[in-house]
Amino acid sequence: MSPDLLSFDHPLTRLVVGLLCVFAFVGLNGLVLVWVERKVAGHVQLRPGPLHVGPYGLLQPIVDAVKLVGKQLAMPAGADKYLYWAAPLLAFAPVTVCFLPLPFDPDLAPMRLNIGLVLILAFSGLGVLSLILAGWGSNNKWGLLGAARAVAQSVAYEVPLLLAVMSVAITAGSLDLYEITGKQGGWPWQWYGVQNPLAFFIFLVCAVAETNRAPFDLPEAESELTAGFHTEYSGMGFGLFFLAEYANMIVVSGVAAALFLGGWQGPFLSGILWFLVKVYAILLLMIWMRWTYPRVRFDQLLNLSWKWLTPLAIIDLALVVIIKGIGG
Amino acid sequence: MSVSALFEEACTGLKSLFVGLGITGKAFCQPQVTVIYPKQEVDNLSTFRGHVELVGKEDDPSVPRCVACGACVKACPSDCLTILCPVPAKEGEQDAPVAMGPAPQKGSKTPGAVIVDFSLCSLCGQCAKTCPVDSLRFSDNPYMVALDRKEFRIDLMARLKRQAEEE
Amino acid sequence: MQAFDTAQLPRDPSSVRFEPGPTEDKLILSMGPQHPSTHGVLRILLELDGEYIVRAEPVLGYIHRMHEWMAEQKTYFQFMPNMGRVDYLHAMAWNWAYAGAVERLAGIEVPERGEHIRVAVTELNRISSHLLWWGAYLLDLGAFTPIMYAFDDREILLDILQAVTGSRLTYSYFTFGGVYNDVPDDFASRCLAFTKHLRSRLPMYRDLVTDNVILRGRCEGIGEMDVDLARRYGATGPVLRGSGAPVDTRRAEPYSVYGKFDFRIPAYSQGDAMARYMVRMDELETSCDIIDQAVSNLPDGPCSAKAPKTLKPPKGEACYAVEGARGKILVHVRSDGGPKPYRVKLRAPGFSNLSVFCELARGTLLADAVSILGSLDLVIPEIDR
Amino acid sequence: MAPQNPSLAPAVNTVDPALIAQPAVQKLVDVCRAMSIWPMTFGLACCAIEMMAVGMARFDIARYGAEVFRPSPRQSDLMIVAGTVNKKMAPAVVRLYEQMPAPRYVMALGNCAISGGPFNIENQYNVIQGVDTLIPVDVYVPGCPPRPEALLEGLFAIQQKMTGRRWWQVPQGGQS
Repeated sequence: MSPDLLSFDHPLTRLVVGLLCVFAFVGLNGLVLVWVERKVAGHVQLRPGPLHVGPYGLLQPIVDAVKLVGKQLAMPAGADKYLYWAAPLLAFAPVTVCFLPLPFDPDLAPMRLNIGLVLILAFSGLGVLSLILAGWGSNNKWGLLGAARAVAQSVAYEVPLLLAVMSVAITAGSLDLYEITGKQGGWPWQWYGVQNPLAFFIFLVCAVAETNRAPFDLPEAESELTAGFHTEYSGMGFGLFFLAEYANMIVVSGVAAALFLGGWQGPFLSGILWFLVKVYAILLLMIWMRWTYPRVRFDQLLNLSWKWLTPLAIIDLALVVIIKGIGG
Repeated sequence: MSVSALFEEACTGLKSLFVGLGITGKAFCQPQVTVIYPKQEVDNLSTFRGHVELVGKEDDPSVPRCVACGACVKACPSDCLTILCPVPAKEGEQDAPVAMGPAPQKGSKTPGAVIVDFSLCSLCGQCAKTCPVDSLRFSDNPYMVALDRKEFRIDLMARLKRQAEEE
Repeated sequence: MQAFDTAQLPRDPSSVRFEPGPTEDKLILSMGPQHPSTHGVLRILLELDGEYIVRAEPVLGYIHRMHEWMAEQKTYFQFMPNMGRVDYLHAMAWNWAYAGAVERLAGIEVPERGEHIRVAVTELNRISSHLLWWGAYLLDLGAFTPIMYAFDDREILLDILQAVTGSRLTYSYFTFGGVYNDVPDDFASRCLAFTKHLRSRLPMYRDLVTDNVILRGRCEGIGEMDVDLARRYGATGPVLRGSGAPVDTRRAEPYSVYGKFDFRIPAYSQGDAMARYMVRMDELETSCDIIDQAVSNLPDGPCSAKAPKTLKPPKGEACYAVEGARGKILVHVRSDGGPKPYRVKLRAPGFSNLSVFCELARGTLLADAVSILGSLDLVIPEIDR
Repeated sequence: MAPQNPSLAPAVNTVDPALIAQPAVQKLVDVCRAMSIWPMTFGLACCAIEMMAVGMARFDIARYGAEVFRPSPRQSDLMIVAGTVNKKMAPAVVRLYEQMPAPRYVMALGNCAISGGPFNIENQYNVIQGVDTLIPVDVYVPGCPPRPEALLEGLFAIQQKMTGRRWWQVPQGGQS
């Protein structure tokens, strides 16, 4: 073993340490987010939410996690064994990779890539594969319908999402998340989200749809498909899907914060704190939306993407290119 | 539909979404309506009907007013009440142990046992309404739970005695 | 691909009659009896092409509770508590329909105060039913918060009704000749305070839900039904009024003291889920108006006429129709002169309203079927009886 | 009641052996399970409305971590049988119970689920006389329908059954 490998400067070491940190970060944030979600839901609905398990119900997500681990794992008869068990793992694995290029702080870079943005988009696109496998592998009609919805939804929303991201990348002239963040300033008017609100809006809508959150939670639409693609998953199988959903939310919020809200930079005291504050602000917005709106219908969801968001994103992109061309 | 009308519609739609967010956001800041149950309780429990119970006499609260007429048993739609009285002994059987029979029994003016099977009851109040001496009323015992369904056969005489002792 | 072999279907006795269609690649989906949006234990067999519904067929009987049979086993009084359980959301209307039929049969007059109390509690109960429907419908459409707000208001109402009847849900408050017990002194003031409170909440409901673009997208033009179709299936209540016919038993064949009150019968002509939604939202206001009028001049006197302890109505039969929250409730009692009814027939509005569903759901998406089913406002125990 | 036809057979109850059979760990896991009981969305009749009410703002079962009503039996821990079970529904109830992963708990809510309630009259032909003839019931909550607080008490009773102690104080009134 070369001494190089043990030093912190070696990329492989950084990667392993980074991955471990990411796992810890994802787990912790998942737990916190579950608590935040249930608390916000409670307060929106004029009730306290989790309250008695631990102070302010803080232990609630931990208790839930332990319970889920302790549940019997059931596999339905006729399910495809490999696909059935691969799906939850596949849901979780790419998300952790997505965390690596996220620009938490200039000094805190587990993996600094000049194509970080592409990596995130590629791996988050992989997430839908797990939904298909889960829906197909569990030999359940509701699951199958959920999987079919997931595919159509993912395809429809990837397009405007990419276009919105592209407009920012063109403005910044880079695909490196650190560079894009660095091009923005600490003050709100220096953020791309303020300079290009249309792209930010499109990105937010697509982000909600990409993470299958209400009002776009069609693959698991509770009142229509009982639980959609994860109908048959019990115990930790379900828990992993649950965790992956929250991890996905953090990723898209992190990307949104980096691309549109100036990342770690703030008017004062730049650093990771600002990044987390912005991420949590977007997360709160997503949670808030979930507890306000009804669910859209499937064809409306596709119409929204193909008839509104995609053309708008193209127009936005064209404008950005023109302005960039004029400006220099 | 013209493009401008389409955009107008989209704008009203978007506005309605923001209005919705505003309402839930406002609710977020409002005081909660929850009654923190084991610590607090709702203030109108006294009007809630629990299972039926016996009413004691004015002078002796441990003895029910019941005259063992059996009217409530007959009125009950789901046969949840049982009133047992000593059966008057037949000729020549005076020494036999006293048997219990369903009310009414000749010569018996007080019940030997009053049992309600709460798990059959629909809380309709027909028994209380029929009672000629107003010996039945609804209890305020709404938090009953049990690990065995046999526990819902409640001995009302014992309950009355316990209540009388507590007072 | 092979043609679909019917013999491969599980031979569940309850699904035997549902034969799959002639074409292949159709999905037969059994929605229920445990499904979050069938509101209880209704089961709907769906034949799907993709997510489009080719055929829908409700399967009933999962909560058949023998109400009509029980009526023949019990005395007139003893059957009363059953009425609170036929349709637990609008128990008062069923109470009233049965009490009214027996009163008509036995010739019992109800005192004026009793009638006013009956009107007030029935309308309160109607509001609670509509509020619950509103919340549950939005739950079907995926919004979680409105039902909480609806229940907040409903709890106030349940407190009022609990003070009167001692129960929160399955009331057996009516007796032959009036009501079980008189209302407490503060009943009128609490009712008036509640109607005032509800009227102040309605704008919030409108802003949060009715005007919401997503809800409109889910409801407008969904499950369109014209008056003809509604009439052919015998649909009543808000379902019929949502198709444009302002028919309401309270107005069409006024019973009790409804003739004295001034109220509006809301009707919308679009015939879609949104129209049915709007009818119910407007009925909240209508009920508020009626309650205001009923309790603001509550007559003095007895709340109940003296009825004999054992009721033996003369031979004959009688019908009594009441407007329930879901439509026209009709109870038909036939007496053979004995202490028990010879036959009691319950006409449940939900049964007819559900029948329309097969027709409305055909060709729609699965999500629309959920929306249509919700907009019909079904209570399954009432349908199965 | 002896089952009259094969589709009304009682449920099969199997439990996997614990992975770590240490008493201390078991105890901890039990407490965690007790604090995170997810009920199934399974409303049968009248009592289902009170089951909904207990999730609403005034009573808020969420305070005990039990507001996650899962529509899929695979993800739920507690089956609240809220209403009358009749002969047509009985196979479905058994099936749903068997689909729930262990450890699973059943609460019979309301008189109908406990014994058939007001519908359990002589010679009746359709109502199951107590859901405990079909599936093992952990706690019975009587009433027609029970108050939402009674359902919370039922939840506490299940927690007590799982962990051996009552976690919350005993309410002041209503216990006469």
